[in-house]
Amino acid sequence: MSSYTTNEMMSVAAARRLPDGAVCFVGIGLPSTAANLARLTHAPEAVLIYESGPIGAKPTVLPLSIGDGELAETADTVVPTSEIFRYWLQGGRIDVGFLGAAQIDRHANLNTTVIGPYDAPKTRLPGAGGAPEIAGSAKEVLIVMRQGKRAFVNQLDFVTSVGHMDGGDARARAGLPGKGPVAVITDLCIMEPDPVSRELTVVSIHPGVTREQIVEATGWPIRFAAQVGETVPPTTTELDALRALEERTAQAHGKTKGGE
Amino acid sequence: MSSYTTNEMMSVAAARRLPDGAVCFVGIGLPSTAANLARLTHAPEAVLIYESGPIGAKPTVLPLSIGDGELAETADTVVPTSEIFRYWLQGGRIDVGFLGAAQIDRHANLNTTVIGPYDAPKTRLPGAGGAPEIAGSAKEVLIVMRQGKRAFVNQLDFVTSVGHMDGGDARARAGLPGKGPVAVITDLCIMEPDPVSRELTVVSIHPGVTREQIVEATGWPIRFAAQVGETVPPTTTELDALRALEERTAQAHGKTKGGE
Amino acid sequence: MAELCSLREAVSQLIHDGDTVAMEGFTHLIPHAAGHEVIRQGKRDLSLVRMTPDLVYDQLIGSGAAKSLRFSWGGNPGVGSLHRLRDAVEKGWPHKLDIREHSHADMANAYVAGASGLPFAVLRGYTGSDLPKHNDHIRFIQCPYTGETLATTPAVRPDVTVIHAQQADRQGNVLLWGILGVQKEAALAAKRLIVTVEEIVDKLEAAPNACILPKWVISAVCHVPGGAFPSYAQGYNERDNRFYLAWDAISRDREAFTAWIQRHVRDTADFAEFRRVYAESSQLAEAA
Amino acid sequence: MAELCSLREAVSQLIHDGDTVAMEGFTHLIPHAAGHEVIRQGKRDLSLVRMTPDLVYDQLIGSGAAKSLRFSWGGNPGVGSLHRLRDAVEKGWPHKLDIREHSHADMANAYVAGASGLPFAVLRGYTGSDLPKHNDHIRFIQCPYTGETLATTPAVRPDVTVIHAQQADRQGNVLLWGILGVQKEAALAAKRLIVTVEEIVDKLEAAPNACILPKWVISAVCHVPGGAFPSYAQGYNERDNRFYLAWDAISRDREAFTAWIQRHVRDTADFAEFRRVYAESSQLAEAA
Repeated sequence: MSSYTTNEMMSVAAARRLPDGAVCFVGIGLPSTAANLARLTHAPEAVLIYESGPIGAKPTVLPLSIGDGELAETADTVVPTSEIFRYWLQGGRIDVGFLGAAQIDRHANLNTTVIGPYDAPKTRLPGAGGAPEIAGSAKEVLIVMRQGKRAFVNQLDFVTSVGHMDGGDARARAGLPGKGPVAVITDLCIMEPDPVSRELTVVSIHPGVTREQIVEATGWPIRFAAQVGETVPPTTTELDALRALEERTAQAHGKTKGGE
Repeated sequence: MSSYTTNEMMSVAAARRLPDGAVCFVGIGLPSTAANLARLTHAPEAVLIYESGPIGAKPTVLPLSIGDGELAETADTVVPTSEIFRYWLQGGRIDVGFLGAAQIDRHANLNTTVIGPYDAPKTRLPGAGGAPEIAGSAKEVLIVMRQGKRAFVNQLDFVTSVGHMDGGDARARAGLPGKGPVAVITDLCIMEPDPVSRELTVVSIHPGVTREQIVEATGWPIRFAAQVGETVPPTTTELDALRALEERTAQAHGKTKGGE
Repeated sequence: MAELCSLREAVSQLIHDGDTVAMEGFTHLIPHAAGHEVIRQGKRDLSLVRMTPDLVYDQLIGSGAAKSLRFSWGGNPGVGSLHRLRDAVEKGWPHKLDIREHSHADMANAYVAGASGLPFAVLRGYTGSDLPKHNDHIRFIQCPYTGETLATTPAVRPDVTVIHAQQADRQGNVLLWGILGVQKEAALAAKRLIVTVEEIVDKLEAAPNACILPKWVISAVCHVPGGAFPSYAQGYNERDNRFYLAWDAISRDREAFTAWIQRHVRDTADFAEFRRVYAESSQLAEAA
Repeated sequence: MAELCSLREAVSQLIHDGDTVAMEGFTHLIPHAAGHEVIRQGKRDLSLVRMTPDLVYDQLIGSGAAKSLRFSWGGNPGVGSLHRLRDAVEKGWPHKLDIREHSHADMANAYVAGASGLPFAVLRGYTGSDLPKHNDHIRFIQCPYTGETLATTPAVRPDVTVIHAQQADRQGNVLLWGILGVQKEAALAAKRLIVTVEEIVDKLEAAPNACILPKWVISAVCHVPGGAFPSYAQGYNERDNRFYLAWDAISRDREAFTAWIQRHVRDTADFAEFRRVYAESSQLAEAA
């Protein structure tokens, strides 16, 4: 029996990837949890930017929406949303874009638009939001999402935001300014793009998870790195910070957690 | 003997053309004097916008520069200069652009760039500033300048900002959004563009000025309207307001008046 | 020039069937009261625009007021899907909804272009995305200096923009603060502008460089305290997160939705009555 | 990340011969102290950019620091001509100055494009003007939707931008207010950013939505009280209009100008010493 949940492992592992002092464009939901956990643990100087306008937000509870008052009140300043996308993201000021998605493929391309055909959708998802340009312009991208066959698919129904396109140097050839996804953190493992093919490759497996579980939860024949490590389990400090954050959040918002 | 100067007549006549409630983009110098005189007399609801950023400036003394603190302190708000040109001028929010110039031609095109050839100038003037786009985008344009042969020329050395281009419907054909210059107010008279040819035509002569003086002070064969009126001399109210304004300004700034 | 009037008058006189309408608000200051009044007055065939259509657009769409939607993210923030939007897109209920889908960066730039009197905006966007394949309004041009390929999008120029703000003075000048979203741009891009406000004050105590909309860009100012509910107005009230959760259940079912709109919007005289009726029904629901 | 250091260090380490440099300020908050330090350190071949080159650029040009100038209005505000700029353009003294002339609307958009990471800006401008005939950087494109012709201009992307602001906190976050000009855009368009400030405070007491430049976009913050003199810093000091008038006489004559620069700038250690020397010489001038 582990003393933490797989979701907790995921949030902690994702948080660890945010360097202290990094300027981070934060998506709502799991990315926001991870980015704030990082800020409350090893990365107190991380600068969190939300697309609604807050720059340098330091929320004490997780925002339920991308425009919670808490974000504005704790920020260094709040600028118009148009400025966020123009001067700060497109202007090349973002070190890390922190994203989630409904679907991902082996090259870390993302779908948040539609399941099924676009014109006759099986499920209509919320849509692009800020993701296409975060994926393009942030210096690098971190992705956090739960792993499963419906999410980690062989073929995306729709490419909303690019990862490494069809792999190799496709991204650079397309003239995209940022490096693209550098890691995908799930509830089972951590993947990184292969340095040459840019195909996602498992580099670290969370404690207690088997290779078979990862294979089973992936819609393509997932590759494992030559050296696969075991993810360091959450430390007490990390776990305490995460649980305190989620408890404060639950008290502030009622039963719900920060969502999409 | 008149009890007012020709410059005072000019400022008063120019001020009268600004309708109450009009949103006015104000050039520094003579236009600023006229616009503020209007605001202090018949047009208390005129909204003065300066290119440095103040919207709704209500200075008690004339600004010496386009960015005097007085403008910011008395404004409804102050926005970035980039916003002034983008959202307010180009966005079509300006009723009246109030301009001066070094040279003007018969179609009210303006030169503020250079006397002589551009690459070997006889006199280098300050340049375009906001004028080309004010002349293009303001719903209408008022021009105020002292009349003389070196200023009212047959051929501009350089077209900085358009009036009615080469006349007729040239402006509309060029796709310019605004109506262009609707009046030129000088120290001698008031001119308006002919409704068809758009050539400047004297419509009102200031008291005590002769047609010969106007002809002599114009570098092209100036036309007079079929009905030429006499400009109403400055009223006591107008003159008192103008003199009080200039006295307050002189006290605040020393000997100098608001310049270019 | 801003006229202080009731929201009923403003919507009646300024929003016409077939108009392009933007009701903006980025989680903060969402003009819910105005959205309800549009439903109450039975406006039809609206071309809706909004970066983040949320509950109020779900209500407009479910009520049959919308012909089309230009947007970049349509969800119930913090909860999940917009069921009325999905039902319209997936099943064409209550009728077909034409959607034109962009990204946030695109929409933000499109509002900036609208406010700037330009017909289009240029952005670094969409490379590798499928969105341009399904939206022929997203196009590409070459930079005349570097030859780089950049995306373009048509400016948003609404017939009417509606926003909610914290304060207006008695002349109709409006002040807003906190999360500003794209409201200023949406306001200045529009032909007509309706602003609902929390409070009318004698004088706006605005900081230098505050976000002010002068009275002469506003068509109507309407005093509607709490008019952003269940969204919030910083300094005045808080977001009602329970409403967003409750909406998920209400909006999942066509009949439940229709009954809710009838009782809470169509059968109420104004937003104040809606708030009373909603308070009663939600107390009953909690007691049950 | 902002380093708090002396202006001498900042100019020495961050401005190199041959750099493209923008020192912005729209009458308000003009970074005169930084301009003097550039002259004092004998920087050469600078490509200067500024909407409204005024006295400080006149001094830089007359001192031979500038190779070229991109601008939209070059004058002594409220007084008349910039004689050093004119002498450089008309007579090539102290050497030829390449000028690239735009309009204010163009330059403002060019800074916005620079801050936005775009290679060019689009504007409704220049129709019928002779400026594009003498500046091949001004070009025209067709709107991909309406076919309208619109002007374009290359983005401004300075190697270094220098601005003066009211306050910084001890971490190096900067706050400015009042007339903002294009300073924020110029700051964010630059590769390196130097900010001189009136005051260093423990905590910025900024209004919501105030104009703040966070420390991580700034290369160096230098405490230079009165560093905008003879321009002004709202809330701290007033514009010295007499200096602008006096400059007209000083700058008309090459020898008078050169002697003035030698005595007031090259022979002084820093801006504080310049202020003392200038106060003495202007008292003598008034007494004479």
